Amino acid sequence: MSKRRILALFGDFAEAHNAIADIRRNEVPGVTVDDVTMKSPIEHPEVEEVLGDRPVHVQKFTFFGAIFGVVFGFLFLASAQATFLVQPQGGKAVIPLPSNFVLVYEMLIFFAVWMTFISFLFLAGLLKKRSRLYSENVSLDQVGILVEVDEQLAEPLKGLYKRHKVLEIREEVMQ
Amino acid sequence: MSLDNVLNHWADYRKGAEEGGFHDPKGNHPYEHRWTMAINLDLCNGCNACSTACYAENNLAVVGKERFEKGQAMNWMRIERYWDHNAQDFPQQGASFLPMMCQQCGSATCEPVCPVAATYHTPDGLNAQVYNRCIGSRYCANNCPYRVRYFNFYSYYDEAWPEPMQQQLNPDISVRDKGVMEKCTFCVQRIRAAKDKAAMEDRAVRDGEVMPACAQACPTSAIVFGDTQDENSIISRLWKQQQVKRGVAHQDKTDPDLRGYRIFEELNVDPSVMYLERVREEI
Amino acid sequence: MSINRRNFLKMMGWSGAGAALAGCDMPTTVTLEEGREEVVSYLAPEEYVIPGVGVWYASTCTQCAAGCGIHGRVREGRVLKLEGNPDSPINKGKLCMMGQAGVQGHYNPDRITQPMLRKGGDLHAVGWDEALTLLNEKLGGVKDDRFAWFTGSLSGHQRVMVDNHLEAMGSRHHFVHEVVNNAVSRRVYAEMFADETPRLRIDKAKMVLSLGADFMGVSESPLLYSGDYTRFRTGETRGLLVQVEPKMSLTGGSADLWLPINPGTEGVLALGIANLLLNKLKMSDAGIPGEVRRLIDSYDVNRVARHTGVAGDRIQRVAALLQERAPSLVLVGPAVEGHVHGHASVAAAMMLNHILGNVGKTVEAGRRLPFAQLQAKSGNTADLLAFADLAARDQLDAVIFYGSNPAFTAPASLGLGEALGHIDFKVAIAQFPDETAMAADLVLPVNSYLEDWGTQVAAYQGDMAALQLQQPLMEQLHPQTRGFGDIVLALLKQRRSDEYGRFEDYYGYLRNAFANMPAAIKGGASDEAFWNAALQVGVVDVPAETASLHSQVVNFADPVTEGSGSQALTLIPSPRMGLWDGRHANLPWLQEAPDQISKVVWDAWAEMHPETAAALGIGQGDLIRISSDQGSIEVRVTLLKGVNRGSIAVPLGQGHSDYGRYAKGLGANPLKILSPLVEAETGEMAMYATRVDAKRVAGPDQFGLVKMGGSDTQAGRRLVVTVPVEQLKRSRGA
Amino acid sequence: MIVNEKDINEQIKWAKINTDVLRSMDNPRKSYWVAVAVCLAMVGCAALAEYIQYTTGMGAANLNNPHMWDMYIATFVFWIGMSHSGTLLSAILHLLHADWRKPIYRFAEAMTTFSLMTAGLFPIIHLCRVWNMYWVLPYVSDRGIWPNFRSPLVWDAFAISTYLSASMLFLFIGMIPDLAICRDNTTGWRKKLYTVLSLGWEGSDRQWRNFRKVYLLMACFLIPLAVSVHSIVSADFAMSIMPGWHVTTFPPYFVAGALYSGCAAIITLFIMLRYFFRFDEYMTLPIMEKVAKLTFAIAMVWTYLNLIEFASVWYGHDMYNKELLIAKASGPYAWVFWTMIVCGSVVPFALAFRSVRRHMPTMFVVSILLNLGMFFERWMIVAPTLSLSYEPWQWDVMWGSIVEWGMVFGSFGWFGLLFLVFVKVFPSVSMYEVKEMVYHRRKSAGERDVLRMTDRAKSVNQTPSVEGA
Repeated sequence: MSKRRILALFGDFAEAHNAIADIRRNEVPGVTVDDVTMKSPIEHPEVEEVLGDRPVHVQKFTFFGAIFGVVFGFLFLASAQATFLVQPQGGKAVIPLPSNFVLVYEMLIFFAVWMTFISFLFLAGLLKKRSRLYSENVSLDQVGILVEVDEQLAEPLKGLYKRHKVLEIREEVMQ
Repeated sequence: MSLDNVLNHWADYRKGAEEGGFHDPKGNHPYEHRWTMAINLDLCNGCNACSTACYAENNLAVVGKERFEKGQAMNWMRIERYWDHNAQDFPQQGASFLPMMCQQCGSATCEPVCPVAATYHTPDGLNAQVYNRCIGSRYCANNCPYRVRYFNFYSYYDEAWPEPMQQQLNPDISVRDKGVMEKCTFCVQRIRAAKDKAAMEDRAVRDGEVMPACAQACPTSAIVFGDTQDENSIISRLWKQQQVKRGVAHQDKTDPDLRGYRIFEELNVDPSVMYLERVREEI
Repeated sequence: MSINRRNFLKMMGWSGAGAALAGCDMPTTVTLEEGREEVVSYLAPEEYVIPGVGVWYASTCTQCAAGCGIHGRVREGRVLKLEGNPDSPINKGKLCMMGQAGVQGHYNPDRITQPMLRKGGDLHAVGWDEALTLLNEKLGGVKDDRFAWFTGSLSGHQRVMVDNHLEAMGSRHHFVHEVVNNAVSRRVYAEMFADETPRLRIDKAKMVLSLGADFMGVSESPLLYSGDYTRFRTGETRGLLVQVEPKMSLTGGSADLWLPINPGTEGVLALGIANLLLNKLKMSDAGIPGEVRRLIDSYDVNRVARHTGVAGDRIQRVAALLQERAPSLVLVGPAVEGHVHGHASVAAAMMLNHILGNVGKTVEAGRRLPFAQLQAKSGNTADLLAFADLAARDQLDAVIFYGSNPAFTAPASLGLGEALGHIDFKVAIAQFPDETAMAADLVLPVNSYLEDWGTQVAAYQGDMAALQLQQPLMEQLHPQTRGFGDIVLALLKQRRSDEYGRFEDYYGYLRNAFANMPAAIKGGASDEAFWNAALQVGVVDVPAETASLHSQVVNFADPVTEGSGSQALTLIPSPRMGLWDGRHANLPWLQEAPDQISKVVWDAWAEMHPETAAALGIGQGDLIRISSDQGSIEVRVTLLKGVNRGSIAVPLGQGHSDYGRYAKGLGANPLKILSPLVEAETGEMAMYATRVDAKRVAGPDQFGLVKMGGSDTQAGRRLVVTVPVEQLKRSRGA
Repeated sequence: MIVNEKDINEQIKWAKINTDVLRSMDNPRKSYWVAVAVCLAMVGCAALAEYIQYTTGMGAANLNNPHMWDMYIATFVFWIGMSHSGTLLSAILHLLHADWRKPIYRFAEAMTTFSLMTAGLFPIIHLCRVWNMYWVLPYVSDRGIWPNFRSPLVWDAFAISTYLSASMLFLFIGMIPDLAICRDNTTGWRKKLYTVLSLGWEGSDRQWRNFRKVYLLMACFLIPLAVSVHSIVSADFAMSIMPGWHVTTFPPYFVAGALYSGCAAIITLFIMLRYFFRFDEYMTLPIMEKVAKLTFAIAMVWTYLNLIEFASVWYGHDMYNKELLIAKASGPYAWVFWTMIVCGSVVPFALAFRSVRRHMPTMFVVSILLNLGMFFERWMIVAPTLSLSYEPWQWDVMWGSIVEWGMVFGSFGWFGLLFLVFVKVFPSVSMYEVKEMVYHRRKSAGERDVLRMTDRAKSVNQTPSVEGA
């Protein structure tokens, strides 16, 4: 049986908040809050809370990047200096720690920052085509709630939205 | 080999001159030679022979009046002339002449700052300057307390040696192009020649076998040059006799009357040139 | 692993493909063609220095008349570097800046490479045949005394050739001209010591009183004296040098006591010291003629102090020291000779040596070659005057100039330029287009001394009498130039083919001359061996003959000066080690080497005492006009305390109107404005007697006066530390 | 007047925010093209100068033996310094939750990036063998040759490249939501461009959550980075043994100076944008006041560090340093030195006056003066030490040639050019953050009505439009 994806746009952030809260309270049986994706023009943590605890993992990659920067940085510098036979010490391989600290510090930040960025691209689900249900208003001043439900659940859901002064509802049928 | 080096040397910090500079505890890296110089300021009469000999030996460019005025002259060996002694109203004791060239410091300030290691410490204890490696950041010259590094602010090879003057150029060393730092090398090409000769004859380099152009020309023999690794060389005897030690920031002599001293040694750069104080008789 | 060549290559090998590649761009030394290299080195400069095998040839330096022995490093057929010849008794392996710069004269871009003939006003290149035929026919038409040679100092077989040519021409006129000379002193030496060139043993003296004698700079043998000076300073008791002169010379810079003195009063000072020695310090006046004794007595300290401007107590101290530090030595320099009464002043000074009993101790008999004809003919200025006079009176038809540049050195007062006009045929045997050559009718390009054969005999021999060989260090640089000997030989062949026809060239002539040397000199060696030895060593030790010195004081005039003219200052045209009398102004190394005392470079300048300058409203770097009764020059001023207050010093050497790219149009030539004063006894030019005025013309300008050095004081740094001699004595003990 | 006015009109409609900012980006006026032309001309000067220098050598810049460095390094330090303000505003204030930064941090960050791109040119220009520049980078070479990792110049290379990439990323990430807005409101090539750049942002909660964390992390890294960068730049001098360079307080001194000149530059650009783009509603006087106060505080820190440096030199009684200090104040460079003191330490007191802070023309002049002072400060750091060092024989005073100054002059054109391009291609005010600002402010003000951000009142029982099927 076919599924339906429904995008409801709210002008009033509180109503949107309540609507999600209702879904959370399972007022429409079968639709759980985990199916809900909220789209909004700004970041407002306190509104998102209602979606429940959705973890973020970027920092792990950042941490990895930083560690990599330190380890790789030091090994790279050390081996470079050790093989650099004509160091300003005249043929003696020397690994001057003080300057390595400085350089390793920079490399730490360098790799950490890049890892953060790259991981962000994937974890935030960027670099993808937008769903056809996307509405410009979301980038302007409206909050959108996107849910994917079975055919028969669509109506009750819309009813719920209407109770919360929904501005506009878009939906698409999925095979 | 890289790994080998890392494992063997990763703990070798930069050795200060006080530890023998280039030397390390394992004794892996003793200096092969330690070329040093002594200049007796009581004999120097500032006649410029050394400086001109240096021009002849080392392919130094003549820059001309305007560039000389701008301070772009290339005199590796320059004779400084100072007037002040006991504030006489006329220079009662003559002039104070100071032949100043690269002091080949044991812990040279120019070396660590070069971004590409174009200047480094050779196993002979010299500050080598690698013209080809130099990219012209000029940091070394900024960090030289003696201001004895000279930069090729222009290309001179066509202006300074008009046909047929370029035939005089010394083929043992290059003519530096613009953008390269250069300085006194203690006539490294002569050192090289002597070492090769010695190697061919399978013997050590003899004292006095190497003689830089300035020392060879000096009409009053004010400049003595030699290898202090060689215990019996004139130069090492001279340093010992003057009780001047390497690798210290100030000398404590049992005999304070000895005239040997090193310029700016309090900066702990450990120069390889010892000057003997100028003597004057008060009458 | 330490980094020597082996390890280095090992490392290369280890770095795999790199090494293979490295093979093709292994760093190489510079090639002359491009003059630089492009490859990236292995950061080990020594590693790619592949010294070529240089060959060293002995020869003799002719940059000044001292005749130092040189070794030329020759590689790939080119002479690269000159060093002193350790076997030379004069410079003993050392070489001064002028000697070093010899190669630049040889490779100079402005050399004359073609015979040139004056056709319709200006010079045009001609072939040698044309030149020589013309020369011969011109000389053919000249009657005996109307022909003359005009040369610089000349010695050895070149001199013999010239003399023979004069003889062949039946002329007596050989003018030998040098601006830097000691003709007056030679006269006095001859009179008082019976030896024109006594060996003055600075090294044996415990104290040297130098009256303007720049013996380490501009003197008859700078390097010989420099060697002496080293021993003088480093001997058992460090010698004491007192320098008295109107302008600090190179030697003055090393004095223990430097005293400025009013120009021309050195003789007075000498008399004053004599007075003290005889009357106060009770030294014997044996051998001093009565008049002289009276003259001495008339100069008490106060009078002397008034004349000389040297403080009385100073004079007394110096006198006392002279007595105490025996043996001492009193020297004189051109500044003493170059006055109307120069002879008297020099005599007075030499008298001190007599009184102090230095003769025989520090004044030794000079060594001389047994062959009079090889002796050096030392130049002077009297010959210049005589020549100018003859020329002006139209007494000369043909003159050959060589090794001297009268057109540059002659004062304007001589009117030489106009006088030369009277000479129908002027031949210049020249290496460079100097002023004289440019004024000549025929210019013959001569080899540089590094590509020519010859023998040199130093006028002032060292510890042995040496005949020094001058040999070509390389092939001729320019095909069209010829050796001086060859040119004269060609002339002689015309006149005395019977005698000289057999010599193919000057080389042949020299070989023959050496072959004919007495066995005593050859030491039993075969001609071949003897010649080769000479070539190898460059010096032939000839058993010397020495005059037997006697020490007698001759009568001399009262050397007191009366300031002549209204002018305020005395002009000191000071020659300098470097450009000398101007003959080296075309050598860039010497132009770029700053003056040893004033540190001014690339220009002529005037040195004034700050107070004198201030009084005239003149400041550092100002452009001033210096005018004598003979004209004026404009130079920039540098203030210097090493100048007597009443004097203004202008170095010689600059102010060339020709002489190639490096010399032309730089500075001014003080010789031009000299007053026509003549030394009374010898007829030499009184070069140091001209009175001048100085007037400010313009203020400083950036490229006006180029002076080296950002600070004249050490600003509290411990750069040059001066210690009292007592400390030296103490440390000697240790 | 003690009225606590609002940083921004909280009742502003979000649609208006979008339109205002988007308006600033399209169809440039004539004045814009004039500005671009001027900047191009300046860059042209620099290009010409570089050509001359490249062909003749560093002598063209009048550099000489004691003065191996001069304006190039001074200007380099100047631009590096200017780059610190962006980081300061966005990162530090972000962590401090100072939301008044939101309307103005975007162009500040852009300034950071562009002044870095300008600064980066100078080490290259000042190399005489530019073509071998890459030898400073640690690349693997068959000859076993590496850069000298002990040289502060190599540290510079590391630090600047890190800082440049980090600040660019920071700028870009912060811009993504706005790029999405642009995407939704433009057509043609802009639409294509923004579609690519916005990386398919659709404001879903997942994106926002990651975004928030990433932005925080970046901020945390950028602050120490910025500090380290300028400390390392100061190491170029502090690591040497030259009097006047070998100074322990240099790292903080440089950082303070950097923030100082950065803030001054922000004020300048603030005023220009406010004027040209009529951003009065976003770049408001209260915000300007806050920036001005910040600047004043930093100016005082800088002055203090200056003074303790002088003091330590004076009482430390090291001959070389002392004579250098005296020479700075009395020697040929005196006029530069005193201009620096006046502009850097005296002029900022003007910022203490409310009337000054609120009078844009005056503020403009003041900000220019401050930057002049900071430029001279860099000059005074580099030149006198070289003129007057240990070796008296080599003492010399040198004034740069037209070539050198042409290059310095051109660098401003280059910076201006980059900035001009930026303001027309990217939103120079952060739209979404201004929205957040007003949203949160009104919320915290406790209005019930707060949460209605749209003015479109639509009937509820209207039949919804249905797509798909």
